[in-house]
Amino acid sequence: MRGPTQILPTDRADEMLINMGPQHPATHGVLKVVIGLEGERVTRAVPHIGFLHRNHEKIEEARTYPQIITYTDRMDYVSGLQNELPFILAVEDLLGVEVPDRAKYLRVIFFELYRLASHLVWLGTGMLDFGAITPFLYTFRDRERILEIVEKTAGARMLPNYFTFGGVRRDVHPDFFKDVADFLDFFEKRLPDYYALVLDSPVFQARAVGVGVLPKERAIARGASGPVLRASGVAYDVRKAEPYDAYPEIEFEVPVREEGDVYARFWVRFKEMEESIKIIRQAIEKTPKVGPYKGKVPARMKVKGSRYRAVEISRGHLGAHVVGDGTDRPYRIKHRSPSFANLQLIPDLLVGARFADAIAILSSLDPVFGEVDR
Amino acid sequence: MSLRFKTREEFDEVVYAVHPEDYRPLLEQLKGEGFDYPRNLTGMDLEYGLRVVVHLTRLADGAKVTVYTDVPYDAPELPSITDLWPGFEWFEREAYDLVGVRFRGHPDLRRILTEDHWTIHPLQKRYDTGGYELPGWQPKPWPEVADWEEAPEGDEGGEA
Amino acid sequence: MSLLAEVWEAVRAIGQGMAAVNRRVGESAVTEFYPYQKPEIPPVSVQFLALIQNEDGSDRCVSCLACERACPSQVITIERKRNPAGKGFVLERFDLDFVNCMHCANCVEVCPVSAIVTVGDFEHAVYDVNMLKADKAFLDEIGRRAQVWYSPKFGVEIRKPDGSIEKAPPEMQPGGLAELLAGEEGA
Amino acid sequence: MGLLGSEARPQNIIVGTLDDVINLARSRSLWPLTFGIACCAIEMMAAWTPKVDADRLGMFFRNSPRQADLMIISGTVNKKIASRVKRLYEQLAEPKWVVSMGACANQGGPFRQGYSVVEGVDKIVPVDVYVPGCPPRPEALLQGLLLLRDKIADRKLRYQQPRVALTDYDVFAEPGKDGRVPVL
Repeated sequence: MRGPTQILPTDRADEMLINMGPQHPATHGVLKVVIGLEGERVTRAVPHIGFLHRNHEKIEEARTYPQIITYTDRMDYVSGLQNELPFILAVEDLLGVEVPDRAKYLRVIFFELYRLASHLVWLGTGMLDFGAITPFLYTFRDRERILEIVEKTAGARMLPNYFTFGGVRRDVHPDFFKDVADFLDFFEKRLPDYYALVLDSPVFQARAVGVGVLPKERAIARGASGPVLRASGVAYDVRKAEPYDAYPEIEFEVPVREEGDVYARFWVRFKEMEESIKIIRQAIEKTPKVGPYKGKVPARMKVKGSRYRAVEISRGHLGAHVVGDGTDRPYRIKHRSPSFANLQLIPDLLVGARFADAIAILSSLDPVFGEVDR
Repeated sequence: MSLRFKTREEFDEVVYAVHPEDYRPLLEQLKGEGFDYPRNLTGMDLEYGLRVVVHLTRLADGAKVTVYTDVPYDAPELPSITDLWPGFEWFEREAYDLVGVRFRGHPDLRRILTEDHWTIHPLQKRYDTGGYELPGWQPKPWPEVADWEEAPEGDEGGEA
Repeated sequence: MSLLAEVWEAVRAIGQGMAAVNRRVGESAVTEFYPYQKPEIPPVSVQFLALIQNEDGSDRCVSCLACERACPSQVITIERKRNPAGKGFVLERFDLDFVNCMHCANCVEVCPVSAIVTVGDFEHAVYDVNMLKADKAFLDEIGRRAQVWYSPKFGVEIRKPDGSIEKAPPEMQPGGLAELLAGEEGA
Repeated sequence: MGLLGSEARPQNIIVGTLDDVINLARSRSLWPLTFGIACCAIEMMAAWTPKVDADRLGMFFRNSPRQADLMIISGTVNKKIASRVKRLYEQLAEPKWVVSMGACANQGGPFRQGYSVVEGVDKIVPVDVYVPGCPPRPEALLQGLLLLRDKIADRKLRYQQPRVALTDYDVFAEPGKDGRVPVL
């Protein structure tokens, strides 16, 4: 079964094949791309994934519903907590569970804190690919503060298993709201530095503007989502399109840019960080300081029916398709991961680009392999 | 010829249960109705056959549809829809790899997550979690399908 | 673009970056000198699990098997037998395969008597992986060493210097905010 | 030991001391390979950032296995990447050490019952230090690295292990063909 994108031994004298990955510092994990080069130009690019395939979907069929939440955490491990939500929302829909208001706002705060943390990791490691080390040191230092706040309440730094059916698992630490507000003030002062170091830097712009252009129609057809889609001029954000939790009551904008190049994707993520700050501020203001944090959930969960729910995580449209057969274990769970769809764009974006730009394009897609391979 | 399918409302989306022969014509029709964004494609094993579930949305107004169809074990073939939504290319490869549905006309139907030389489709129910065949596993009989042309009514969707 | 303009652009770019970096020169250092300076671990943080005993040295655990059933990674093994005198069960074996534990604290969440708790004891790297297979004596020892721990039923608890166990003040409790706010209003 | 080793000269104190010095030097300049696999990789990177800063222990990431002498297996090793892990280990410069970080690398962790996961990286390469956690916090990784330093510096525990751990089944084969009897 030989298809057009399958790699063949090269029969052309002027073409060279390069294996990038799975061990490569610029692939952000265990991606392998076979790149054909003609001088500096990429003639073909074939991505190979599956080096982190951990049989999430099979093993989750053998686990009860509360147990599965811990597994979903491990998909997009950079924005750990966010992955729990689509699965929880789907099961809540099937069971008809009501979520108290306070829990909805707490979920939004944590969700956006992890978006900040994830974008900081992306910014640091992405700039490493561009050859800049300073942003990496700065962003991880700021991320550390987010994780400290999260750990105080949720009990773990990266994969806290904090959301649960009907709300969140435990009440927040008394200092939580003050800590988050302090962090936002601190982070707002940091953002201009990142703008100066990255987005406004002529050195960065010289490498990013006009590189890896993704047309709007192609982005939609390929099922791209998140900042990659929005940088191509499509204002599709699951938080607006199918709102969940407390997002309907919160005002925020969806940053969109028309160019569709690497610079636009960086720009969108920068603006998303600013929007996240706004969202968290509003959520803190609106959260009831005291009240229930968890709704009533049946003690033995017997889920019947099928439901697909999606949320907008840092990388885009993350969905969970839960099929229950009336027992306490799901019949089938399918996780629709944003990076999986985004990585299909590799041949579209890389072919015709220069080899040095391939690294920049890959870092602007920002894949996380726990979620690509599952 | 009219298409053989049943529809029902489920939460905020319309669910189509479609005859496998009309799977592609129905999706072509939906594409014509403006469902442009590929949300998800799930392959699953029902212990009597394989099912493919397609989730689509229309970016303009946020309308959502779900389409599913069942194929038997001995002929797990469906026409590919990658030319309608190129975003399903890897999703179909994944469904082939993990569940074993073969998509006719797919440009590049190779294994994607497991290694190329593997022969099992590990998400089928005949295998245990570790990928070993369960002793004594037998497929269930194909369920009686009511007449396709009948008026839309809610059948049990998504369960075995 | 003329050469002069290009040179000016490069100088400006470098200057901009240097300025951004220089703004942080006066900031205090954040580095903790790990082996000499331990990180502050919040009480709810899941670093290790421990079995807590009552002040009189008896087990809190009633061997109800709730944690064994709740564990997603299936690392807890409990063996029990009927109590010959009276009702209930007697714990015979409590093994926790800490190698494969995924630190989700589901076991802590479901424990009806707060016997298994989370502690902030994270230094457990070993040369031999089998040393991480903890048995009851090991988990008890961790529990005896713990000064502060958390379980959802009793909240954060503190071991006082005289060995008595006491609930921590609301400033340390998750959900202590309600109590604190009520106290303010009352005052 | 080529400089001092001789048939005529008895094993004397000088050789031992030189050994100590060499071991000390080796233990203080461990250069790990940049090879992140899964969740633990993010915490591994965090260990080299300002808050924890493993740089002050003389450890610097190298991108090429030829320049590195330490491999931190930070994440789940599945059957597809197992052969690459083994190859990378073989490419490391001697003397070389392996730190297994997190539950998945130690023994498969929560995914160990799955069809595609290798139950512990020690089925493929010899492991010197196991760091438990899911994922371990950066300080926990640092404690593991300090433990490895002690192991290197201690002459009696000097690195002597088989290159490839022996298993009773084929780690790289697909389920059903690896010669293992399933436990049902």
